[in-house]
Amino acid sequence: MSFEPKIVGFLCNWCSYTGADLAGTSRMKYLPNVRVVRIMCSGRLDPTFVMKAFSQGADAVLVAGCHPGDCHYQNGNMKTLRRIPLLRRTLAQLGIEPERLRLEWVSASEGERYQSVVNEFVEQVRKLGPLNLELDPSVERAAG
Amino acid sequence: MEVATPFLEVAEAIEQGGAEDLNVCYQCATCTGSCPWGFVEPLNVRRLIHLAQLGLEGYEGEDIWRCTTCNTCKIRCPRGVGIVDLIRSIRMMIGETGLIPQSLRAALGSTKSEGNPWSGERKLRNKWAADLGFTPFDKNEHEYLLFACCMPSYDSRSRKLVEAVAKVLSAAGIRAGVLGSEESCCGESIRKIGDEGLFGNLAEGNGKLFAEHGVERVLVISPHCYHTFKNEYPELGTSVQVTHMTELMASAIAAGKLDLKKPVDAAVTYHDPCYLGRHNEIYDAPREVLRSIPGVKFTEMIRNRDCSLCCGGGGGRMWMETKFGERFSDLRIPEALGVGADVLATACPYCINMFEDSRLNLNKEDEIRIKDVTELVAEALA
Amino acid sequence: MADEKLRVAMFWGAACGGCDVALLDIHEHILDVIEVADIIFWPCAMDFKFKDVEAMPDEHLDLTFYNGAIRNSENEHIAKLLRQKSKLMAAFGSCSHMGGIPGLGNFHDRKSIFETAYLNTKSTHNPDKVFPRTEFEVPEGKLTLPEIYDTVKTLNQTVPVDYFIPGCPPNPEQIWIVIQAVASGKLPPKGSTVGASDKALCDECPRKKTELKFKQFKRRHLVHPDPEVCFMEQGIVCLGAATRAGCGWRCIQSNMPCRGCYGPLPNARDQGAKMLTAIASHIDSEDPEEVERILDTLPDPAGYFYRFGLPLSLLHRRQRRNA
Amino acid sequence: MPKKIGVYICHCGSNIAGTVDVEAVAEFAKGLGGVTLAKDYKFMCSDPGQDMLKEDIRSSGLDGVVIAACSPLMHELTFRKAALEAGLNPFLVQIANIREQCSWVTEDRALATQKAKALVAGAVARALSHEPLEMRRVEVQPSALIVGGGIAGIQAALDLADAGVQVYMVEREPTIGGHMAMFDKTFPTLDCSACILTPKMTAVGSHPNIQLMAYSEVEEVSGYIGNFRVKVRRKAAYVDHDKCTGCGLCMEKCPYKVDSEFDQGLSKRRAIYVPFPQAVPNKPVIDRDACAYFKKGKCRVCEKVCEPGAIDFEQQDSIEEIETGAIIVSTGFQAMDMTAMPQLGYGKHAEVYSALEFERLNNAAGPTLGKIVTKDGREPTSVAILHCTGSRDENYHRYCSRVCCMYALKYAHLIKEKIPEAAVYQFYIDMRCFGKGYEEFYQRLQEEGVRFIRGKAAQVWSGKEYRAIATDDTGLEVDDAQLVVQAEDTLLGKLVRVPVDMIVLTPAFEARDDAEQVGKAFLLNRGADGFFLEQHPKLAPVSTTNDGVFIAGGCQGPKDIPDTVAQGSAAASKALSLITRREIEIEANTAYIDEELCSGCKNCLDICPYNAIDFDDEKNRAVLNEALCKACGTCAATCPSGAIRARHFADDQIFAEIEGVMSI
Repeated sequence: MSFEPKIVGFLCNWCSYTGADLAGTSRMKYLPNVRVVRIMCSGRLDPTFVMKAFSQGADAVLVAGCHPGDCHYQNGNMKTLRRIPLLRRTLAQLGIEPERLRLEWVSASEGERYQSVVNEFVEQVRKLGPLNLELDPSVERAAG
Repeated sequence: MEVATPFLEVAEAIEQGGAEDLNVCYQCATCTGSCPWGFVEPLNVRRLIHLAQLGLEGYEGEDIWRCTTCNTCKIRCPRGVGIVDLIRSIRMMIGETGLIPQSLRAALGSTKSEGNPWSGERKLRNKWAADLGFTPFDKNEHEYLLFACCMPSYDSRSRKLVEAVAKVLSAAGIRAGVLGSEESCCGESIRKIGDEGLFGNLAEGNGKLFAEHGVERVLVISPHCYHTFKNEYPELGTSVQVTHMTELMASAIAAGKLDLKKPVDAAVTYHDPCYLGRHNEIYDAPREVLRSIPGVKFTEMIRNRDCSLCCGGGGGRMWMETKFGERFSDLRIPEALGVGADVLATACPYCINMFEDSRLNLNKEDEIRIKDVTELVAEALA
Repeated sequence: MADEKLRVAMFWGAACGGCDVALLDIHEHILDVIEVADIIFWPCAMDFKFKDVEAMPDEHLDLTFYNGAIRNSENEHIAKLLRQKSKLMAAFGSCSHMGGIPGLGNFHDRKSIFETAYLNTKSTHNPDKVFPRTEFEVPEGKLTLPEIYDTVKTLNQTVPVDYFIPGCPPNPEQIWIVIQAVASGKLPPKGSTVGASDKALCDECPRKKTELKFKQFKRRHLVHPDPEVCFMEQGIVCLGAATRAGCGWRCIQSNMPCRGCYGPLPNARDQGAKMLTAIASHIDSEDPEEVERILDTLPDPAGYFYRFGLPLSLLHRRQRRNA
Repeated sequence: MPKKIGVYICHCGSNIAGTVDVEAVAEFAKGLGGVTLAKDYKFMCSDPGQDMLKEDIRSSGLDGVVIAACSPLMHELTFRKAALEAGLNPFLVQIANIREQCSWVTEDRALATQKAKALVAGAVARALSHEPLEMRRVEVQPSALIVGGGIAGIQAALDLADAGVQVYMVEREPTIGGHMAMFDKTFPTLDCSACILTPKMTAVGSHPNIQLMAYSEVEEVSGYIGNFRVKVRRKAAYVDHDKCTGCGLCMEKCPYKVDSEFDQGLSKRRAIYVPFPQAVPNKPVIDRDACAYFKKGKCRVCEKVCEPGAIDFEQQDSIEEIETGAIIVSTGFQAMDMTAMPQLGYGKHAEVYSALEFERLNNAAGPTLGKIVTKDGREPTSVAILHCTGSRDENYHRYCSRVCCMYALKYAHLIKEKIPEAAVYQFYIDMRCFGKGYEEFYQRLQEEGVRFIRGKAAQVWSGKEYRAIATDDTGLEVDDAQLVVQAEDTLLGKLVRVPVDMIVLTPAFEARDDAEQVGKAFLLNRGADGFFLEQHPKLAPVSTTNDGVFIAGGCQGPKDIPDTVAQGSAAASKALSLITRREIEIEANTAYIDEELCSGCKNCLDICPYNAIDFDDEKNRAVLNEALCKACGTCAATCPSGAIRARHFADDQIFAEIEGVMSI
């Protein structure tokens, strides 16, 4: 059986989540590997969430927000635009290929784009292979 | 009236042959109305598309072979249908049944055996290069590989063009090398004729050659080579940076590397080759070059830039006989004369060939000269 | 009366010894400690044997201060043993709290560390490529060494910990406060962090802050920072905003930026990620290419963000899948 | 006490159940920690579905609910309301979107079911970490701002003002009226545009409840639903409109002329001008770029002739601040620039007109006083009207501009009415006459003798050009003044060339060039076509994702006058329904700064796009102004110490959801 990546998707409520909904109302088919966590703005994307998703076994993380200039909250997406590159650099040092974290701009009217972003990303991650996180689950314990 | 029944298997085969967007055509007929055949023997492009949508026959006649792939219909199509790809796909299907016009069969045969559609011997390919001082391509020495089209090897008019190229490159201090006779036709027209297999072989062979020699940047004189290297070879795994001679000259002039001192006193008009203009949107570079030649009085023809009239030589038409009076190049000469030009400049060996023929046929040898932009630049070099 | 005195242990795992020194840095208060507590086990300061501990009944010790990370099998064995023998277990210092400096080993693994230490450093002469082994036969018998692990763990990742005392090392004043609390029985609920503030270091830092914008990052050793102005505003990465206060801002006073030894704040699961976001959010550009150029001036970001806390972080270590 | 979560898997008829094994998902949910009951049901949003939910909340004492159904953007409010009615805090409801993002987009039943389970697990984990939140109540300012004074804005303004609402109307141009003021007749009834529009314009100008701010632009918008604060730039007119009597003497005497924008450049206006005689307000403004005094420092003729002394060259732009409860954006559209299609010869041949030019040419108050004549004064004997120029075209605009077919018919009628012997050709692809009385109008024009050629016009040449290039001999003779249109008549399968004296193009309706900027100011999303995006294409056509801001008319997409007016009224009614509530509830998921944890690091200060975070220097703490917070959560994602909590999207809640969705 081919490797089915598990991907966590953080979608902003106003553009990307709505765009993903539009893909649905338009009955566009795409691969089911992305599990979406809705956030109000891509600016809400705390890098901790990405670390958390990887630590829970995600093979990749998709972050999608409004196009630059179209942010429902004026410029929240610009904060994400700045955070993702540093996060990717940090992840690379932690042995996680930067390609496993993808930032895309998907507007509310781009159902088709969401479809192709998901399909492409899943295939890309499939090529990268499973992350096989090296993490002893027994060590996760409340820490001070 | 005939009775027709749709035959969707055929429609699907055409779609799969490269006309994926066939079905979005809404039959507005912008294509028919834009087709250069309009002033000769109108070609009903719209009808061809609709026949294809329903998989109906109707391609037995000559119509499907008349298209010059000039791309006018394609760039105006409101639904963005890849009409040229559609024509190619239909031709491919017909080709499989062997119903290719005789003259094209000769071109394909020659290309298969000798690597060029001109029935010329392979060993003669690029023989001109040494005479003009070009050395075999060496990636450490040369900035560009000069890929000069098949024509200069087998056609005396085109030979003059490469002489001009040699002069201009040397004046600009640009180092270009050539490949030998193992190089083959770029295959652009072959693909348009519908021989996808042969095209694939040519592209693969040239691609391998490029790779072996470490070619990264290719300089071309033919817009047809330009088009296929830039837009079709990458799909087949060969990615090189392609520069057309007019682009190279425009930037060399802008950088002050070409000293155009000698006036060329002529009223010049410029014919946009389809594959440089409409297919690749290079409209300004050749005009910038012409405007910087001292003495040149530049005028536009009525049909210019993306409205330019095709010379009639694309899409395999180079090797097909077109009746006298039906040749687009025959229409173009009077148009150039009509705007007072005594030089019709262009930037494509096919166009030059077509126009030179028309000039003779129309008995206009004394009234107009046909020049490649490069040749005019060479003239202006002291 | 001896029986009423607290029975206390102090042990060092993968540590530098600084924590043990810090305990002594409470100076004359050590005498007060003796008043209320018997130090039953403190290998750094007094002579004890593991077997003495093994012989104790369970929960014989009232409190164990464990400093140092879990780096090898001995660290782990003693941690488990002491846990069994102690009523309360406190992680003492950054290493046991979150991995500390030994935790940087999680950017590597045993093999690469050994190769660096025993083979590749310029000062090493080891033509026979001899590496430490857990067992070695000599005529006198079998010699053993603890097994070094690939991954460094925190104490809490090894045994349940009741209290966390952060710091590299913990501030002696804070240590004294903790000891007083233990002595008086006024300890907060188990699981708490003690001897540190719930606010970030900025709360105590007196430097001036006006506006934060990064056009370029600067490395501390290449500049002379203005001692009055926030390091971050001078382009120097300072982890103070993502790090608990309680250290007495010793580094800041020496004109050195905070490096994060007091660990994450109560609501921050991953100290490095939190610092990352605060820094990145203030990069002064909205052009992706310029952002990359600015980030080029910040070498080794993970090293900054996880200098002390990689084992405690969400990802624990560098993933070696593609190593 | 452990939480009790109820999980409901909606079939949505076959929309979900057709692809997702809903029973299996319900069974799976039963096994999740914290889940007290899990059910699947045909239609959760139906009354019986909601009743079941309410009953369960009451009888089982649920303290959290997960509805696995359609998108939360669809029915989250429905289920929150139901929960509230059953006594459960609405924020304890979590939606798992297993329709739009699962059943509708996944073909394989097993994979869809698997994904649905993951999403439900995420929702359950999240519901377990939810905390009750209180909705905030805010007062609504009893006023409305209307941006753009075309027919949409005019209609909305009058509806609202008649209902007693204080209306502010901001119009960029010196007059209201918009595009409709340029038209002569309106299809299909052919009533005179000015006759039906002018009274409404006057009513706006004189209504006691409307403050008209013409020659003004919105500079900045802040605040939130019910309480917007808007800065309006009143552009300097260099005429004191309080003193001006509107006598018009200044315009008569002004010696400088420039092209009239209103007449599409077909006539001239003065440097001091009103765009057209029925303008509202009917007070002139000075065009700085055309005025000799501003350019060269000399002239001041207008000042000399103005008896009331209203001319004021020293006037400056001023900023006025408005507080308003609702905003209606009705900024209109623009017509595409036809020089983009060089094959049609617009801008090159004098007798190729854009639609708006033809409207003016044909208008009784226009440059030719309604005479349809060529630029050199001839009455055309033949006119071609080319449809779909720039519309339905991948190269320009994919959409249909919706009105061109109809006004093209109207033009044909007007030409026939004025020049009965003229031949009128319509080059069309499809005739789209969908409105009331439209198809009948089409038939009427056929009866009037208009010729329909089914084929898009591909090329236009001047007679001179044609003679130079037409090398075939079709017997067609054209003179210099004529134009030739070439198209295929697809019904004949023949190429046709038609010589005409005049050509009218139908430029696509476009989003205005400044739509991006306006969208940003009012926080409106735009569709792929560039027009402002409504909240829902069917059920919320004038609402937007920015609560309290509504859209109407051409700024939302191409539409005709009846639809535009209907939207104007619809937007007014939405605004009115908001304003008359006087007080509204707004989302409670704002950020919260824990003073006990904030260290005063100041990282959050410049992060908030709404300046909702202030700094208390005395306490050395960041302080949140909840009224300004719009809950984006960007501050929480920036705070390095975790002191800012994004309510309802807090770290622990998102963590729980991540753990949930990754659990299988």
